[in-house]
Amino acid sequence: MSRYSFLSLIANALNGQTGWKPAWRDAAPKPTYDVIIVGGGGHGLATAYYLAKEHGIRNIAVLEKAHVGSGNAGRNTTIIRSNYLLPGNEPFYEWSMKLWEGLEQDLNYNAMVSQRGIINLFHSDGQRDAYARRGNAMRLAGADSQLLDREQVRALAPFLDFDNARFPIKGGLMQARAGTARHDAVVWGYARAADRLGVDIVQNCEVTGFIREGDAVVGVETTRGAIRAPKVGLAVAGSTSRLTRLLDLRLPIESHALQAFVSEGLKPLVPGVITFGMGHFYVSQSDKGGLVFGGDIDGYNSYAQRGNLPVVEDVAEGGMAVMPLIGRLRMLRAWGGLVDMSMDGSPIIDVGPLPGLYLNTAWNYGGFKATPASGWCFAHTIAREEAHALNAAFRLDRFRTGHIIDEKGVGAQPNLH
Amino acid sequence: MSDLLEHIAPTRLVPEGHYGPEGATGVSARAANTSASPLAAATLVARKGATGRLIVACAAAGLPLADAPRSSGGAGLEAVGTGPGRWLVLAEGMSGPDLVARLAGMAQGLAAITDQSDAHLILDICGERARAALEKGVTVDLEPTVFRAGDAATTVVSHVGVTFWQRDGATYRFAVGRSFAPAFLRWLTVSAAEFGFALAGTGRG
Amino acid sequence: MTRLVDGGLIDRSRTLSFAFDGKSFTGHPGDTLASALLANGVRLMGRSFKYHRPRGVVTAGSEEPNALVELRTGARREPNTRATTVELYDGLEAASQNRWPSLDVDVLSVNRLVSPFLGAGFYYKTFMWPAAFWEKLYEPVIRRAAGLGRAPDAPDPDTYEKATAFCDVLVIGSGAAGLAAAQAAGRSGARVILAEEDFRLGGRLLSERAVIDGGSALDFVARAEAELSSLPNVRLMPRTTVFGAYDGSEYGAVERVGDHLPAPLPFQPRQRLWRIVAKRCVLAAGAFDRPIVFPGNDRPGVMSALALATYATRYGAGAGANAAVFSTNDHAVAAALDAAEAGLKLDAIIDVRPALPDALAARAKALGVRVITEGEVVATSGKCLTSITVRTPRGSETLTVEALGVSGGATPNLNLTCHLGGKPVWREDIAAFVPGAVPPGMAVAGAAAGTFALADCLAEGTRLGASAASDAGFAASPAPAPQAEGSPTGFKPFFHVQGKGSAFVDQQNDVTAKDVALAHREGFRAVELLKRYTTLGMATDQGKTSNMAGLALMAELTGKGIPATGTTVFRPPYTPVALGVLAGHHRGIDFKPARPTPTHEWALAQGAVFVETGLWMRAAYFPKPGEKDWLESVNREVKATREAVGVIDVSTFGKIDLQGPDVGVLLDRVYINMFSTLAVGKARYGVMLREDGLVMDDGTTARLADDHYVMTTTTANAAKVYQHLEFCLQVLWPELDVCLASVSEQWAQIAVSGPRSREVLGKIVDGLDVSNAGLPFMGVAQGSVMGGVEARIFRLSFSGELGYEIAVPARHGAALMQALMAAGAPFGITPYGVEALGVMRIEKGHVSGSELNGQTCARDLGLAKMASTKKDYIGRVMAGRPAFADPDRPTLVGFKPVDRAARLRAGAHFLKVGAAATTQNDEGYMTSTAFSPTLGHFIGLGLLKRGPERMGEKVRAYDPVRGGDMEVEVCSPAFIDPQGEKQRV
Amino acid sequence: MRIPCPYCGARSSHEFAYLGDAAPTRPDPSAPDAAEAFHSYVYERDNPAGPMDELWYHSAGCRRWLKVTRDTRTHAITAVAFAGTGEGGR
Repeated sequence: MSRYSFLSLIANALNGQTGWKPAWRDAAPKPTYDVIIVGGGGHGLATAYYLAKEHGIRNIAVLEKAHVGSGNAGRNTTIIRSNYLLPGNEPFYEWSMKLWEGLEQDLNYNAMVSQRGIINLFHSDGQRDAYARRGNAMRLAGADSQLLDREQVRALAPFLDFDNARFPIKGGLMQARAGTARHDAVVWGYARAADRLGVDIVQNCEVTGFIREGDAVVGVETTRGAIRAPKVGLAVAGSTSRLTRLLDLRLPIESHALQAFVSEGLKPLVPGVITFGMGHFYVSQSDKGGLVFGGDIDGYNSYAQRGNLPVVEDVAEGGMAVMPLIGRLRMLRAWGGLVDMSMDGSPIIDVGPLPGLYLNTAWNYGGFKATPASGWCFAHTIAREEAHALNAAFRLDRFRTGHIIDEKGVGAQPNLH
Repeated sequence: MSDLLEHIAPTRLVPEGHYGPEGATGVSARAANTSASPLAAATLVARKGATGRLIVACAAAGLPLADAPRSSGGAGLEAVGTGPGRWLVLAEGMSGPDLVARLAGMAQGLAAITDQSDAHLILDICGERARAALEKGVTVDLEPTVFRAGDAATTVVSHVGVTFWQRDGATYRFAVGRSFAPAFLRWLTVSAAEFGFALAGTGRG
Repeated sequence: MTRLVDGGLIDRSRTLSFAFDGKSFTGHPGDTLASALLANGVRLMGRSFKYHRPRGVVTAGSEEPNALVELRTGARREPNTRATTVELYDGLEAASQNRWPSLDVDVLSVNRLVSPFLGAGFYYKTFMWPAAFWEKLYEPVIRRAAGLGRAPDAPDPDTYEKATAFCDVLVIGSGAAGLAAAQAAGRSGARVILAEEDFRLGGRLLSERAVIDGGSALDFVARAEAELSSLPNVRLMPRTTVFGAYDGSEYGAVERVGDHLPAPLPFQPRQRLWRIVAKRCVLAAGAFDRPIVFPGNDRPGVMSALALATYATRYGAGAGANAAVFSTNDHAVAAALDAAEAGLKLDAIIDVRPALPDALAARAKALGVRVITEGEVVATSGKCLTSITVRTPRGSETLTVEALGVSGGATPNLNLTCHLGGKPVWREDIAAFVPGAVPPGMAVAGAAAGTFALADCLAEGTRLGASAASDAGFAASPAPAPQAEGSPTGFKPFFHVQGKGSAFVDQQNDVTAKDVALAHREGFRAVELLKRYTTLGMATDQGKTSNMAGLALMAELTGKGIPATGTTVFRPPYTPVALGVLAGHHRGIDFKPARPTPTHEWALAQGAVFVETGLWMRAAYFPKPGEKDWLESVNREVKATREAVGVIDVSTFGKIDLQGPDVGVLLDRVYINMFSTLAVGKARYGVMLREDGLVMDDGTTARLADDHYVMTTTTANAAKVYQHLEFCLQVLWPELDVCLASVSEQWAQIAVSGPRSREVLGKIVDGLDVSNAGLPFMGVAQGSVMGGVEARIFRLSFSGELGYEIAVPARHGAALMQALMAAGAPFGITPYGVEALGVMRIEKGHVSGSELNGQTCARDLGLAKMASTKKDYIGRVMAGRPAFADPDRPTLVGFKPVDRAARLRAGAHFLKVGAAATTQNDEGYMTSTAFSPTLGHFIGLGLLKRGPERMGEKVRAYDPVRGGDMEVEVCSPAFIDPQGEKQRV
Repeated sequence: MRIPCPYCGARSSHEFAYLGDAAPTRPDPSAPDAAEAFHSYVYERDNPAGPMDELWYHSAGCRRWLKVTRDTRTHAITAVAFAGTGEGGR
């Protein structure tokens, strides 16, 4: 399979685009692999890619129930950022940011990483100090952050409501390196790159059970037959509990619906990403011109991949409160993701809890930005049988020991994170 | 936001007056517990397992209670069900402590009674278009065949928690938390203005 | 001008003026912007997204992908508005979009010259060399070229409302099936809402020459409308689009109240959001005319055949001086002939089938319309259409026409049936997807269900309307359905003309048949991948005009057939919805309620500066003339309080009344310390945990009587704590006999603090003993003040000074404040705000919201010693986890700047002096800071690793985001009066 | 989504606060295995795809905690009762 290059582009322009081959093979499953990754979303494909690239393990199957990227990888608001607060999180997300920054060259695929910045607005002295705490924590981890005052925010986003607001804007925490990436392209880029390294991407292959030897997991039953491997990694987001149930495991996660929205296409309006500090609203603008926005999760357990009207209204109210010129712009599409909310709002990347099993879950509503580092760390964890320092805090037993990573401080209630 | 409210501070009650097109008054509202005419209020909460006995005791004392979202009157009191074994009781021409004492006499130790005479703005809303205005915020079915005289609801209207009940065919009485009353009146004013809205009892602007 | 001589549902007696791209035109009431433009001979209405190709209107409905305009100007500019749904009004101004410098001459149309490069997925393969160029050069250029219309320049000046309606039967769509359903349900007495997207009821009946019950279709519509209007149980809602079906039989709809006017009427909103709760729903949303993909199919002048007919019959507008129709089905042929009868110059019908039914052939002949059978349009020409090339087995020919109506058959409009996860199913006999599983309570009638013949639509509507009413509990009398003559419904499945040249599948997004082939070639074959890779179906029409053809083309390529290839799932909204209407009243200052304290007006009169505290508005400080900044005011307030006496409204605290024999037991279980042993007439500070062992809230709780306590919570957690207590009482321990009542609104509470506070209090109480013996520290007195106002007096202190909190019924709050001010005047009593309150509590080392942030346990805050070991309480077990006892956990201490002139800032992180600034070396952070006028320098509270062991140590307070980096000294968090003597005097 | 409150009648879900799975019950804090039992109670969830008993609090209505049986795949509600007592009132 050829690399994408000037030459290949010109050649195909001249031949009516007839020279392209499938971006990745539609592989049929083999009976055994060295590693099985369940889940053909961004995290699963990235894991396979880094296992192959960084750890030399190439006999890998990525098993996907439908087609690649058919879950949350294609149902998010495409934001990438590393503006986390707690020491368990921030170095991991900053590593993800660094991987994003080199992703296109690494994958030979344009994932449209666009570092146009994120601004978290604050509206009180207390919020300012909390964001200062966060901004300083980011600097400690080597990330960039700036605390903007009201006038600096106004210079960047003059369309915000500075005059008639219920909660006046006092400033914002900005991460200039944050931004967005084209979510589907991330999936396709990893799929294509993993495929080039020999990874089998098996689509329309649903895992229906696990093959056990004693305690150990040694393979999976699928709709396309049994597949064995000494290592089985799960990267299936909101479907995690459905699989771990087959192993009699109860995890500290709940599946919830998260809605997101896009407006009709517009000429450039919003620079980067803006989040409202007193309501549930954040917004960016896609390369195609649509305002991509979202808010809070619907707030109850759900596997339905859809939400309800009160949350739509809540998001619109937040939007109108902070950006009242959007009143006549229209919401074009809404979608619902099936997110794996955890009890402390932070992820799990860990060995176990059974021999041969590896967990990558609990991404809450923030899995997209984590995609590269999640894959990178999960690959390390699978290959070396132990967590990398970057994901050392994301262990499953933290709930037992009390080393919880609760950015919001709301406690063991997933719908509040 | 609306031009109607532009010059009214969001922390103040919308002043009494006429809002909307001249000449029309499709909706009227009047604050019922003004400083001039106080209205005592108290919550009556049945003690554990005592709801049935409390209802019997109060009925015997002249106040029928329904363990349902209904209002009922008797002995000069007006009781509204707000939850299982819970009522909001109103009394005209009585002080809060007097009402509490009165209810304590009736309840005979079967209930906790708490003075709430200062906790609410009590607002009577009526008029030919009252329902049309209210449906812009009330998410309970107000159709007269469904929500009948005496029916009550505790719900949220335009982000404000309220208890309201239909006193008779024409009037809805709303109890709105004191600090939320300005926000409630702002919503009501913009919602009723298209029909012509007469507001009374909230003081001059 | 292509206005037809007569006819149409327009009021020719009145003329409306409007402007498009600055040019003036006229139309009539009843016109849409699109029909008026066509009637004025304007065919070029827009430019496509990617190649900026010239485009004309292709539909007459809300599914329009091409004729998008910027409607109105300035703050009311509405980008991407479909000209097909805009009712014409006098003075309307619209502009084309996504073109420069003009619609006619668009520089970016050069994009189509490089279109060989710009195939589907082109972006993903390029712009990577050199790496830095993507963001600096390529992306900004792409962004500027992309997008459609421009957002308005200013906040939306119009208002919006949100309303809720309830009904037994919601009928969506008012065509033949919808009207029949509404009649049947309405006659039963059921509450019916009939929602119609258009500004007129009737649907397709407004455009067709059908005979119903022996009269014209228009007569039927008029009679039905009259009857429904007369029924008190029926609500007709024209200009109302049901955009979403949600759980619990809730439907979202938008009523366009004022969009047909230059501006909304006074006191009326622009639009109104309806949440419609319907026991049953009959969806009668009709069908879309299915496009055929053929080379040159995007030229202005090429449109849906039914749209072509609608413009002629309903609007009296010719889409061109002459027209032809390219069809696969009887319905389109009949509609075209209707248009010809209405005066459209219809030159030819080109049908892919070998013959038309006799009746249609005869009508065509009578109207002088040429019929070309087995014909396919294989090419078009002209910037706006001038001619088409037709291929038949008998040869090719070119026809000179200005308009071409195209119909590939009907695609049922089943969008809403999918919103709760239902998947459409393929019906081979009509070659269309029809509703599969539908939302609970919904039935689908008419063309939306794949029922196309008029008589069948009427019958089905009647039947489903009646059964919906009867399911909702109403006896629907079995009235006969309206009768209509049979209409031919013959068709041939046909999606795609093979041929050279760009054949567009998604017109707005410029996705061609070649792009679909490329997606197939590269493996993007699943429908969802096809969509995402090519952007097919992602335009503002949400795929209504493109999905079916795209699917058919992919099915051709895979050879799997359409049902096996799949369908895309429709999600809300059915058509795009303005964000303003979804927000309604809640914007600007009305975004959330603003809660005033009982003394708000008084504070305002004192010149207070207010601050948002959650929903509350609280006085932050009370500036005096001559004070140069807030700090000077706050310093004065603190000093006055510490040296004499100050007052503050603390009514915002949550207050909960607890009565019953088991209150003490409950409190022992929710607080870490004991309350059952609290004496009557005493108050105690308590800390409550979440079950995970972290601190949830704190506050004082007083015992008023043996079985009566009153609890205070923090302002922020008032509702949360009440909910928590109800959880304890209803779920955890339902055996406990405790009654709760929130009294937060009932009581105004004012704190009076400072060494002179007792003297001030003494002047307003009605004979209460407030001496140190009569009302000791943490004592509670009940009585009256100000000559008969009921009061509760708590001797508490947040400031550390001698202090009291006086609670009176809320209506007396302002009077109490005034009485205190008057009584305190001789002592220089000073009102203070939350800023000074914050300073004083930091001086005392009391924790507050910045420390109670949900991430701290009692031990972190130095409160562990309060925890009782004699009982269980919520959070006790989990607080025993190893991490909570880790001596390295950051723990509360105080801080002073080593350079006493330096300013401390909350949010700074602590590092050992000399340690590198890394996450590994992070030792905690500053939670709260204040300038202490008492000490004359800044002070801070913070959480520091092993803090209490490090008294006197200097650490680095690292605050790069504010340019701060200084040494601070660790000290006790109690900066003043550490033994708490002042509050006990 | 509308929740049929046994006291108030059917109301929009936005009047309610959600807690989650109603199955876990607070363990005996004095039991020898209390630490492990509380870990399970506070953190571990079945998270079923299908019918689930869950706790909702009618915060804007009657302030009762409800046990709602709801299918997490379809959001269909099949049963509602007051939590705790199982009976109709206090």
